[in-house]
Amino acid sequence: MSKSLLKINNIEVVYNHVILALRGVTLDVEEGKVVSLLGANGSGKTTTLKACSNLLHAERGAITKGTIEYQEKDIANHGAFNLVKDGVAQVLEGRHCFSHLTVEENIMTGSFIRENSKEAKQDLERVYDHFERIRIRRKSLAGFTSGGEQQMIAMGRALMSRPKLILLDEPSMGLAPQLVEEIFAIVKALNKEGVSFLIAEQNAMVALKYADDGYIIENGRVILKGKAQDLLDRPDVKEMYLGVGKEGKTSFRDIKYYHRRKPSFT
Amino acid sequence: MIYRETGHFVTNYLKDREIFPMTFDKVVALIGLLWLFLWVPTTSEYFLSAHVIPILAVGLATVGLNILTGLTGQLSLGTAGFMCVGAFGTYNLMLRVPDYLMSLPVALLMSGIFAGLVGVVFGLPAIRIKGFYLLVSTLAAQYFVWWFFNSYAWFLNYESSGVVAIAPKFYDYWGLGNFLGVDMQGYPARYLLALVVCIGLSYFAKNLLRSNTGRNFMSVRDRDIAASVMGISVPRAKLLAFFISCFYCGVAGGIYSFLYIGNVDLMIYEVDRSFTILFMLIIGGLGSISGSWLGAIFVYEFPIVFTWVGDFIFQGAFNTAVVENVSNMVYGVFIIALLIREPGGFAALWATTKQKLRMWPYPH
Amino acid sequence: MDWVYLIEVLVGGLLSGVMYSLVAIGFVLIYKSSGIFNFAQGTMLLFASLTFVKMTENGIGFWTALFIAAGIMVIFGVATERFVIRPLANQNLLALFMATVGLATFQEGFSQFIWDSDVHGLQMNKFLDIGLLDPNPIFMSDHIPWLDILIPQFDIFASLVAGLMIVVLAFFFQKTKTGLSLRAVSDDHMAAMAVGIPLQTVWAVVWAVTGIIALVSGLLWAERVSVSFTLIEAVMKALPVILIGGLTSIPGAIVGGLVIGVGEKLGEIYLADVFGGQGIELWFAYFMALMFLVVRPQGMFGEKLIERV
Amino acid sequence: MSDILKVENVTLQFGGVKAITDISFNVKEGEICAVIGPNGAGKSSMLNVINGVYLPQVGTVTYNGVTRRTINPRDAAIAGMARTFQNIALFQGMTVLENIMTGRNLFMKSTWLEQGLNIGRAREEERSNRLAVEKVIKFLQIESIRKTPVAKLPYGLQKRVELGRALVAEPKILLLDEPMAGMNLEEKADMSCFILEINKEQGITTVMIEHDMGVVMDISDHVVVLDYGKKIGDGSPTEVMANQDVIDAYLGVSH
Amino acid sequence: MATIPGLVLSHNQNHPDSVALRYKQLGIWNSYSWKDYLEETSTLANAYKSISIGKGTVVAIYGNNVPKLIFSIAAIQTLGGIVVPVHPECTSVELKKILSESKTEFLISEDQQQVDTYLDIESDCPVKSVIYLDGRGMINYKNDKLHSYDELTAKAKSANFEKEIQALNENDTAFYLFDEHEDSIYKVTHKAIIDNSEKIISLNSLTDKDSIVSYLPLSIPTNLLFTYITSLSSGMSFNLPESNQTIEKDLQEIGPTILYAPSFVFKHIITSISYRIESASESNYNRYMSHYKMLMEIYDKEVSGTNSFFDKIKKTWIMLTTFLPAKNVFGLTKIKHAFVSDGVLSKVNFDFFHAIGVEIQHSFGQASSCGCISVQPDHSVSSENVGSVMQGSEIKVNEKSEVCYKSDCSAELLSGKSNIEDGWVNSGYVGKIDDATGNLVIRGRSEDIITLKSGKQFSPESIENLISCSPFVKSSIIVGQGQDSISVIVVIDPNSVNSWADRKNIRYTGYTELAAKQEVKDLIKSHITCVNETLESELKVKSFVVLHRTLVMTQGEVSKTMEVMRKSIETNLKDVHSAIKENKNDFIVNDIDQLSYELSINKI
Repeated sequence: MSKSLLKINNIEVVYNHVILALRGVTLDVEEGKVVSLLGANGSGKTTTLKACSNLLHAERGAITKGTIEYQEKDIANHGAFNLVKDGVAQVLEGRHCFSHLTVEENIMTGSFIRENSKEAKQDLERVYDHFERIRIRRKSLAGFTSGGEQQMIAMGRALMSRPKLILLDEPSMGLAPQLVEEIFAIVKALNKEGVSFLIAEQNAMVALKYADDGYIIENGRVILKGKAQDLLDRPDVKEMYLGVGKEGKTSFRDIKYYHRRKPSFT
Repeated sequence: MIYRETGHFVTNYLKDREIFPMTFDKVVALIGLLWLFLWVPTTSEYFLSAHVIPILAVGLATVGLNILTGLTGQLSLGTAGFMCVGAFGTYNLMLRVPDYLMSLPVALLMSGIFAGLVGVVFGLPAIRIKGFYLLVSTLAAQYFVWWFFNSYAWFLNYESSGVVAIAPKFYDYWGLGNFLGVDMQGYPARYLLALVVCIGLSYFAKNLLRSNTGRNFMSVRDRDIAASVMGISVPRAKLLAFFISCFYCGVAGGIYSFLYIGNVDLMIYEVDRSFTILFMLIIGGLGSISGSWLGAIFVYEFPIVFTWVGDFIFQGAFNTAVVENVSNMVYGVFIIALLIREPGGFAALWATTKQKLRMWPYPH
Repeated sequence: MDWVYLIEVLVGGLLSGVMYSLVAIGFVLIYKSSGIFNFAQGTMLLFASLTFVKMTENGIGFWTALFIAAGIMVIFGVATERFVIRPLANQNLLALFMATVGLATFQEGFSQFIWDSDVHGLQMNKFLDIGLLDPNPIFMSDHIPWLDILIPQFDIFASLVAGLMIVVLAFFFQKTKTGLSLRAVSDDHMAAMAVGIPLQTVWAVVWAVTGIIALVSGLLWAERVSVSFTLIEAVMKALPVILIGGLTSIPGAIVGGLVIGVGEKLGEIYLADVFGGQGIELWFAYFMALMFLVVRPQGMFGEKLIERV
Repeated sequence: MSDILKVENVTLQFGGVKAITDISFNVKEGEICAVIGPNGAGKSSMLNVINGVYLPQVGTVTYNGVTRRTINPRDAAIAGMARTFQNIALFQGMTVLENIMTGRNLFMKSTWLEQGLNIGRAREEERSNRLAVEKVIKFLQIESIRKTPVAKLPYGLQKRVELGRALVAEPKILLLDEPMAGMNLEEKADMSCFILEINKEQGITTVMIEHDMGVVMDISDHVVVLDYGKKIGDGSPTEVMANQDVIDAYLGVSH
Repeated sequence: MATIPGLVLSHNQNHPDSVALRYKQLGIWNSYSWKDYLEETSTLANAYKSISIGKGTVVAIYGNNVPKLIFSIAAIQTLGGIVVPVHPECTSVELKKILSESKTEFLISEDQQQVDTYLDIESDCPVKSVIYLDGRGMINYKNDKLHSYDELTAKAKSANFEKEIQALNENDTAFYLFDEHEDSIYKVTHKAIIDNSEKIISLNSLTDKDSIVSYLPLSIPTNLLFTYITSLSSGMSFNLPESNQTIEKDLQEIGPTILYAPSFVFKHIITSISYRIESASESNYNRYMSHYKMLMEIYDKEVSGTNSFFDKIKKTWIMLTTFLPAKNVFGLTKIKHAFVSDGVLSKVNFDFFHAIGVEIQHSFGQASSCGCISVQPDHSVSSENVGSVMQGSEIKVNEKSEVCYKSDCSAELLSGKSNIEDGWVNSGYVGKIDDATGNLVIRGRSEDIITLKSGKQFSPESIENLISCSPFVKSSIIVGQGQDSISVIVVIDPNSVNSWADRKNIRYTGYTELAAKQEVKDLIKSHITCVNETLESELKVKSFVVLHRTLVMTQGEVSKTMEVMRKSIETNLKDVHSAIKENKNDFIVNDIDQLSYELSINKI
């Protein structure tokens, strides 16, 4: 078993002192692995990632129980800045590019924590090598780039801090199916270079295809974990997350409205 | 835990939207209401005049501001200006309309309507301008109104000192005082008038809040585009909010000048007062009528109690300026602390407490 | 209409507009970086200049006093970030606004508590031997024969200081790493944090810088009006300026200040009679801003909001 | 069946950037029309043009036989258009019940004075409209959360509440902006059921933006494909799936 | 006249305006007075008459408790028809059995779910007509037999059926009741079931001022007796919740004075209390726990009559600050009688409910005894027995220690092997009669009796009850047939164990991993060890398995009242059973979801 990079122990997260977003999430990312975290919107994927990268408090959230360890150090109150320094970079859901900065300035903000500016130049080249699409747009304002390009900018920006672990939130969101494949291919390539990934995704099919391990989260609780391939093979996962029923795919037209109605007290 | 909800069920939709759905609450509210009237003989004129009546006045203005800012989301710093319109309106109505046609309660309501109309004029830009930018409009109202009454001496009946005392005959109420044998200029009578107006208007505001108008206001506050897509006329909602809110402020101004101070003085309607009332609103909690009253009581009483306690402890070892400065400091820190702890103000604190008691002893 | 007189009015307006701009810049910096509408700007002016004046009154030299006052303002800014802004981060805008009003109340009490509530005069020419601080105005006709107008020397001085400050700020924010991070922060807080920009540090820097701006503008204002409670009202003067300029734009704050400055002067001369009353400057700036915003609701340089739904 | 909605040559720009270029399509009365395409293709903008949130520079929208270039959102609502939003636009400060009640605002005729005094017509309207709202609540099976503030609800339920708010206005046409985005399969299944029922049993024409091709194929009668603000496909689901342009621009080879 | 329509008629004469039925719909509680009740049933009867439902016609009422179905019962019986209540969640196999055996001619179903289940088996047991209340989702259904209720009743006019009702014979069959455990159907006459309810009413002095909430389907025989029939006999209000998701809230709103529930509902309350308090803040948790301890100590003293005045004050204080609010949260404030029908609550839970003033009364009965043969009186303090036999009945224990009874309120089997031996009805349960008190003690079902290798016989249910009393255990299954010792399969309760694990800061993902945690096993182990102390040496549990999932109703692993169904469990989880038999330590289960799980057997 390879070394554990990130270890989330049973965390509970509450927003605004009231809204319970996570009620017990436990998760491991081993070094050099791609881990997918699957679930619907609002199930707690983003919250889990933000808890890891110490961005929760910016949304008035707080970890009320449990711990998060990165390289065997408790990082629950480490500060986002120090985390980036230690090699955890997050790519936010919806990319969050600095729209008034140019593409290159955007990527350079990722090197903020670095002292050596020469290295930063080299890294910039490396980023462009991975994301050829954005090299040609380096001088344009990030606000005017397309969704796929923004995703690449955001990922490139994260790469600039030379991270060991990238927390990637919903990379496929709103992208055409073929662009999604392209993004994930880059993830795989980066992974070969030794970067570990924790990816939050709704698109279970793609996410599991490219991942080593998978976790399924529902209502703020991890309900299933396993090797990605095992999860893909599980009939219940197939039915619930991949939309493939026992007798092939079930048509949405044939679904009955009462199918989820629960009998009393169960 | 005092909530005994078991066995409380509603059998029609109107019961479901009652202000006090529980019988227990109804009884408490009723007793409270009666006490507000029956308590008068047991208190002193001083207490009524220095504490209760001014709180009623500023509280009413807070409720008014709540309709505009809390409910409709239109930030306003013109409250004192609109109160000023109310005060001057009342004065001029009483002064210039023949006595047999005019009486203080009528003048209060009519000047409220004046203030409302002024509010609508200054609310017009709100159709285009949003958020902090709207401060410009309400502050313009504040300064313009103030300047206007300052510049045109007619409104002050050419009183050179800038302050006019209110003639005793204004408290005549068509001779009601003589008829009942009560001194209508006395503070108990003033208190009762203010109280009736405040209760009535609070009830009106509460009704608005839980009706279609209130929901329209809130939808404009929360998501104006969605509101317009639902078919709500956003400009109309905003202007209506300005009218109602400024109506309240106008009445409050009338009460402040006529029932509390006893003269019409421009100096008390400066922009500082707008801030004070905004404080009352924020501390009380946006969107809650009872919160507005709590906020008004707190903000009004805080410096008084602070000074009183300071005097009591230090026996006047410090001069008033020092006490006032320290009071300001403590007050500022308190506000920041409250906003950090509970940005929803007293109303939110009360709501969480109530919810906790309801589920007691369980957390949820 | 005498066009020379008009020029005099215009120049006078521009120069006094600079004073508004100065206060407005502090406002904009904070709003841009953290979305906070900082009402405490006025009391910061009071606190800074009062601190300075009390020190000079107690015999501390000009530069030393200036340096210490700046230091105190930096500490004050950092403390504000730590104890007020940070715990309130991402709270709704109104709550943040009210917190700064609370901060203003505190500061008002605090500065008058540790110093005093008296009115102090500030005469900088006692300390600085610069010709421009001469209270006498310049007769422009001495230099340009056909331009027969009067310009207060101090206003020129103030403009120069303001210009200098703007240049320094522009350099600071455009060319330094901190500047890049500030721009990143003002674009997107969350993303800035995610790439490791220490948000709190940036905020602290902004509040500290604002403190220094408050000191400089406080001294300039104080020179004109005196150091007293009335300084707080500078904030009410700056309000229409930033709203015209468009909350997030420093150029907007500058241009807005000039526009208001000129407009006010013109209004005073040409409109006061129409309204038959004195003191229309009380509300005239607001009316100008209002008219302007009705046409362009996002302010002069503010970004047009396309609401994504 | 006749066309209830005709979009003709609509072009929409934001400060020089073209969001929609010369798009035309028709929606037949009683059908479910799906609009698909990658993010930034102009789908939401299209809906916004239809119900007047955005004003197009060129082109007309014919709804119910009336042709205009621009319409005010409120007039659109009065004419029977209701919609939901991509990023839930519920009124966060209100409960589920209040949110859905706002959908009935066009049915409330009493004045604010009556409402403030809580008399007569105002009371009766609160009662009768609540009844209409309750029927929708029952339809969407959200009885257990009617008094919950919407901000506290999970995402899937918020989407459902938003649908309820649109539905309670008794619209002729329902514009749904990504009603199933970010839902798990169960939630999608629920939502598909509701949409189908609304369409088939209540006969409300539905225009829906959706990403999930599975859902689109299964429940829609008609698909319009947009890419970079242009229409690249229009037809029945099977036709569109076979369209080479659509495959190249959107679906890719892997699907 | 003791017929069900007759009762409606007499209530209409005695107190026409008092509330007969209250139901929550569209957010508010609506009610029917007895007058309305009669009106509704008469109109309905007229409608049903038009589709030729008449004397002896068998009509299935298939759905949750909604007013239209409730009225249908009396309406059909007015016409002399026989009603078969069917559980809304029943499987198609069950439905087929019920419909074919009872020769049902009409099916009145609630909505699409029921219609779909029927359509699955239509070819096997066709009925004449299916009437559905809610046509939602069925717009495209093309089946001539399907008729909407509204369509049927639209034309129906009210008619006076007084004569017909009075002409009804009380000895006619009113219901066909399906017994899930026995898989057989019983004929129940009007007289039998009404008399039985009268006994309960007089024994507990229930009046028409009481109210009861019926949240379980009437297809459960005990539920039918305790809620529907009892409310009809006594004239109390019969309250129906809005939906299955809102039961707890609706229960609180109504605040009933009578509660009927199978034991699993009380267990649910206990679990609910447990997981709620587990997630409370530390100080609240500790205070609650200490109050709980004090309460139970005082209760023990109360039972033995040694409570001092000080204890009374203390109890008042504890009740005021903790348990009265707690009762309010669960809507139990006004409960005077709480009947438990199947099995008994464990002592701990029984005592707890009594201590907070919810008077639990155990009862015993099945379809064959019209729902009840014995019931505990008010203020009973023993958790073990199910009370003494009701008036007019006799009870004995035969040589196989099976409980047999004679009753004037018993039901006949519709078909199949008779369960009557020498005039005594065999209940199919083993038990004993306490000599001292004459109370009946039920051990369990006779077919479940386990014989150990040593020849020792015992009923697993009594031990299962003890083990399941922990809030952390959802259910348990004793295994031991032909073995040296007893083992138990434990199903942990997800909610309370989750809260507990969160409190203890235990890492886990999902139910399966939680169930496999050593800490959870230790928790269960300590609980079983406690239970063992109360058991005789041969019956001590020697090993246990924590199951990797919960039991599923749709797979028939638990009954509609959440009792374990051994046969299906044995087939579905045969790997677990064989592993226990073979005394393995770790083993693999190939489960019905086609996945395999590793489980282990833990020794005690």
